[in-house]
Amino acid sequence: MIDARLYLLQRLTAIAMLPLIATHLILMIFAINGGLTAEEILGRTQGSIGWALFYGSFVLFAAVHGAIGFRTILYEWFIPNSRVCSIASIALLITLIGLGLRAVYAVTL
Amino acid sequence: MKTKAKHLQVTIDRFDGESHYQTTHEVPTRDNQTVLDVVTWIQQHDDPTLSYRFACRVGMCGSCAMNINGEPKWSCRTHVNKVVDSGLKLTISPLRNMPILRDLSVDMTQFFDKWTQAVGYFVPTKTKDDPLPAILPDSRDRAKANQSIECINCGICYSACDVVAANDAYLGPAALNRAWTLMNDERDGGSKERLEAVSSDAGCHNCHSQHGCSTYCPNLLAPATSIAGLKRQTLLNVLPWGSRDD
Amino acid sequence: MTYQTITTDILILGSGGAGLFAALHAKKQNPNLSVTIAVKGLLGKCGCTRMVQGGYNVALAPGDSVERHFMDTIEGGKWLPHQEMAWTLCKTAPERIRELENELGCFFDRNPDGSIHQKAFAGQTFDRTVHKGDLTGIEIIGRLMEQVHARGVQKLEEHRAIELIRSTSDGRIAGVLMIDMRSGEFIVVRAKAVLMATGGGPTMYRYHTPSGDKSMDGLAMALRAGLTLRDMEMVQFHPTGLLGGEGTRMTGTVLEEGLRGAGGHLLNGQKERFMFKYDERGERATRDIVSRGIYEEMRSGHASPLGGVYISMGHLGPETVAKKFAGMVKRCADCGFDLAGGLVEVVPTAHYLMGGVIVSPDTRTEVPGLFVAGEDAGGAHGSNRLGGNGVANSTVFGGIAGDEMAKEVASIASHAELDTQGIDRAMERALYPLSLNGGSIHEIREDLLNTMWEHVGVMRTADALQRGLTKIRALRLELQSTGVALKARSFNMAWHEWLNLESLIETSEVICLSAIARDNSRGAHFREDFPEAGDFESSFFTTATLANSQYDVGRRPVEFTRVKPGESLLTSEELETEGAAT
Amino acid sequence: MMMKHRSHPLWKAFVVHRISGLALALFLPIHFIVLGLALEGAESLNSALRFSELPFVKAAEVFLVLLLAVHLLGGIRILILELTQLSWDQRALSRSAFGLSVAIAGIFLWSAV
Ligand SMILES: Cc1cc2nc3c(=O)[nH]c(=O)nc-3n(C[C@H](O)[C@H](O)[C@H](O)COP(=O)(O)OP(=O)(O)OC[C@H]3O[C@@H](n4cnc5c(N)ncnc54)[C@H](O)[C@@H]3O)c2cc1C
Ligand code: HEM
Ligand code: SF4
Ligand code: F3S
Ligand code: FES
Repeated sequence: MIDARLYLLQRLTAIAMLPLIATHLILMIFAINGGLTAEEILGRTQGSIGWALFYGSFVLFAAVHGAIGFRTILYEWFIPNSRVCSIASIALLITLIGLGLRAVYAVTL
Repeated sequence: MKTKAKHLQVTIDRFDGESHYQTTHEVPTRDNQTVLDVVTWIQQHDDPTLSYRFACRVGMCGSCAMNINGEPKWSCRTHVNKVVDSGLKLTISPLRNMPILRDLSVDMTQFFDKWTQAVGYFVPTKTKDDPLPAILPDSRDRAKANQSIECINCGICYSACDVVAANDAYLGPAALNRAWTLMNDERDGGSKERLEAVSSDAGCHNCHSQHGCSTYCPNLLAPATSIAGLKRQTLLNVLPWGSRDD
Repeated sequence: MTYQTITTDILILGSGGAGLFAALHAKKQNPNLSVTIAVKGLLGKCGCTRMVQGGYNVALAPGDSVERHFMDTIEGGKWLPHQEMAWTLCKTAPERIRELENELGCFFDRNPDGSIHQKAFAGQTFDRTVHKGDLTGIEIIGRLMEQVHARGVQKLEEHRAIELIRSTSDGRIAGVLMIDMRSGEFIVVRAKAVLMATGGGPTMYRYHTPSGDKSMDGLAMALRAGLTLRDMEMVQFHPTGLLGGEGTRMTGTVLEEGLRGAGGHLLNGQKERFMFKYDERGERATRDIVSRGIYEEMRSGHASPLGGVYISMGHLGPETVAKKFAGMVKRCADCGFDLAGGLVEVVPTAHYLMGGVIVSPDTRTEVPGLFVAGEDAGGAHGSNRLGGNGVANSTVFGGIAGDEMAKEVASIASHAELDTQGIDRAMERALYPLSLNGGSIHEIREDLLNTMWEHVGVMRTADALQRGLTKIRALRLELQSTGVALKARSFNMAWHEWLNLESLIETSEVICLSAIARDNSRGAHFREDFPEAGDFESSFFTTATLANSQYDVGRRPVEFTRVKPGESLLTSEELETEGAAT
Repeated sequence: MMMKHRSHPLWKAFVVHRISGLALALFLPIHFIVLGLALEGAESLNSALRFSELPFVKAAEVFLVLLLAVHLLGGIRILILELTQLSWDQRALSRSAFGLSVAIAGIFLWSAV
């Protein structure tokens, strides 16, 4: 099912996400203190190229990482057919990238 | 003594070539009694149609493994006292992940085919005309290879692994463990083919570190650790700056 | 009756050290040959080679020599070994070890300086036993097996050979009849050359070490095919088999020799040490002497509760023992015994059959095209096998057989004609128990095992042997009138148990007759009524053949082709240095 | 069939890692849609965020943080096994990873109310 290349990609994206998610988690804990408003979120992020890159790369990594993982799970637990699984995971990949980049665009630009 | 003889309540998952069913048996207990002794007693005294496999009876040949109360174990070295509770109940079924031939005998063909597929055999760099190589017993590679070497091909790890269950092609812990042993063997010349084999889409990267293999290996080997080693080695092989894992 | 036919160039029976080595050598000589291995269990997962613990004797270290190994073998065998066989064994062993290590990847233990480690094994003048921890056999068979799997050898697993089929015209081997134990169907494998390497296996004793698949089928087939066996009275007992009581397959399995070597004590039922009564070396005396010592204690009413003696290691410090003999201690613990600190009951246990088919040193037999190697072949060990000479024997001669068979089939244009009547008779014989009403085969087995143990065991007398013989013959009749209740042929363990017993009874009779024929005591064979070894110069070995449903037992003089009793191949200086490797 | 071969801690750790990863992968699109609402102006994002003030949505969020933490820390455990030569006890690691994740989710809960 998984070969060295896909594996490498999945592990690399996991490593790349480590600081991103850690930051995100911490941010959420502090930002959420007392509730979130759109203004707060947008005030922090809008117009910042830094945050655009931060969340943009996060989206790409998460999409690739998640899609590969999804493909494996689909194969092992639901449909043991690599073609079907690949197609489904590519669909997930595209959805995640599409919606994700749109969200990044929305909150940062 | 005789009047109050205790009996084990044994349930066995059976397969007669066509249908699956269960049989139950009452087996007299003895002080010294392994699960292999229990199935032997049943076959000899209660139900001659029962089929099982053994050879060495001391944990060396790896032919007698079966699921005992749901866990894969070697039957010849599993004392009944260690697996039954006060209810004296014992459930026995064949190993998982291998086609059942009859009752407790499974077909290990694929298991060994994968062994070969993983290049789980030595590729020589010397011949019998060369002197025996001097190898320091404490050298790093030697010690590492030694850790994973004492495998009896019993298939217990293979049977404990849910990835094998889910993915027919997966080479499985035993073959990969052997591949890793050979990767650390400085005398071997097959690492290129072997790395390729274990990097394929049937290879080591399918392992999700479930650790069923290391949990159940009767020889206390750790295939999970070996497979992790292979994963590292294959990455170093793919990465431009990588070479040898040390 | 029908059978399926398979055709191959070379057929090998058995997948121990001999069988697997033969396959690899034959394939190496000519990769295009079709080589088939038929085996009673799974390939490489049955037989005794896998169970080798001690290791492999080979003269490698400075100070040791082929001559020294040879002299130890001859003297250990009390001048009975076939000297050319023994010489071939000792001379080829170094090459085999290099092959195992360099070509097949065996991972033998090393000394701190990187050279190969060789340990001491009783009865030898030099530390020459190569090993991998105490699991040498697993290492050897594991490596051989994976090579065989990788080399395109045809496999017939769970196929039991039941008859050697010779051509009616020229007596050449034509093939082997076997039962596919899974389907229960008959199969004839036609071959231009056949190697029989089914590993003997004296499992007809109440206490025995060999694997459960071994039941002397090979030697029983050899007798029926008209071959001559030798040294059949020579059954080696290992002094310390585990005693677990009735009804457990643990009983009889080996507790390793090293325990005694390391200073383990043997205690009788009164918990007293006794071995010094029998030998000044105490527990460290050779296998035969310790076995007899234990037997004597048991017989004179000093037995432990289960009827043996105790081995005690605790005085060496339980932690030390647990560390030094980790495998053994774990094995005992798994089965409920505390070897490191407690007392474990032991008993002498039938371990190895020195006797076997008469072959030449190139493994050929009287039947053209039929080769025999490993424990099935007699001669190399004479009256006693040195610890560590067993795997050496099976791998050395297995390899030779592979080479010889590859050469042989190159010159053979077509397969020999099958003796179809012979096949029919053999199938009829095999099916016979299924035609009778079912009875208790199990009891017959128990009877046989007890008879052999009591009358043809560690210590023998003419009377006891005679009683044993009568009993064995009665058991043969009893077996012939006891059938197998389960009639379905597929996966019928009861049927195969019957067939096992048949082979065991036939060969037991031969062992008994040969023991009667030897009126002296040599090595493993001890006659209380003839305790002396007899004159070495006029040493003879016993022979046995089957003719007209009768066993003919005879004697032939040993030929001292390399060294005569009283002489040695070693110089007097060499003789003085009892050697240890570094 | 008896499934006792799955009763050891590292098998459970595997399932937890898998379920958390899967849940994250399936939740992410929703998360992105919510954030994408910013495109329609701060108001609609606000209304979505107000929705997230509901207690059960809050609970779900805490759960998500738990998932993220579990997956992250479990992932680190796996990366340690696979990419390093540290032979740390995997059972102990997985126990600590789980404990730490619960703590993180707790802190998040505490800061959210
Ligand atoms: C517990 C134990 C420990 C030992 N330790 C040592 C040691 O330390 N050093 C040493 O040198 N020797 C040792 N020996 C002896 C050594 O194992 C044997 O001498 C040697 O391995 C025999 O090899 P083989 O190839 O002839 O037979 P085996 O390895 O016994 O193989 C025989 C094969 O023939 C098959 N077979 C049997 N009947 C049939 C049939 N009818 N049809 C088809 N196949 C059949 C069997 O299934 C098996 O595969 C030990 C033996 C035992 C039992
Ligand atoms: C830094 C953060 C993360 C790390 C360290 C991480 C690590 C890992 C690792 C090591 C695996 C492989 C597990 C295996 O093969 O057994 C994995 C699998 C997976 N991850 Fe992540 N991951 C992270 C974030 C994410 C995110 C954000 C998602 C959601 C999209 C995700 C979804 C998945 C999925 C679906 C799998 C497959 C699980 C399986 O096959 O069992 N991961 N992760
Ligand atoms: S690794 Fe362990 S469990 Fe797996 S086959 Fe080898 S001995 Fe058996
Ligand atoms: S059980 Fe299977 S998933 Fe990996 S760690 Fe062992 S091979
Ligand atoms: S019978 Fe050989 S391992 Fe159990």
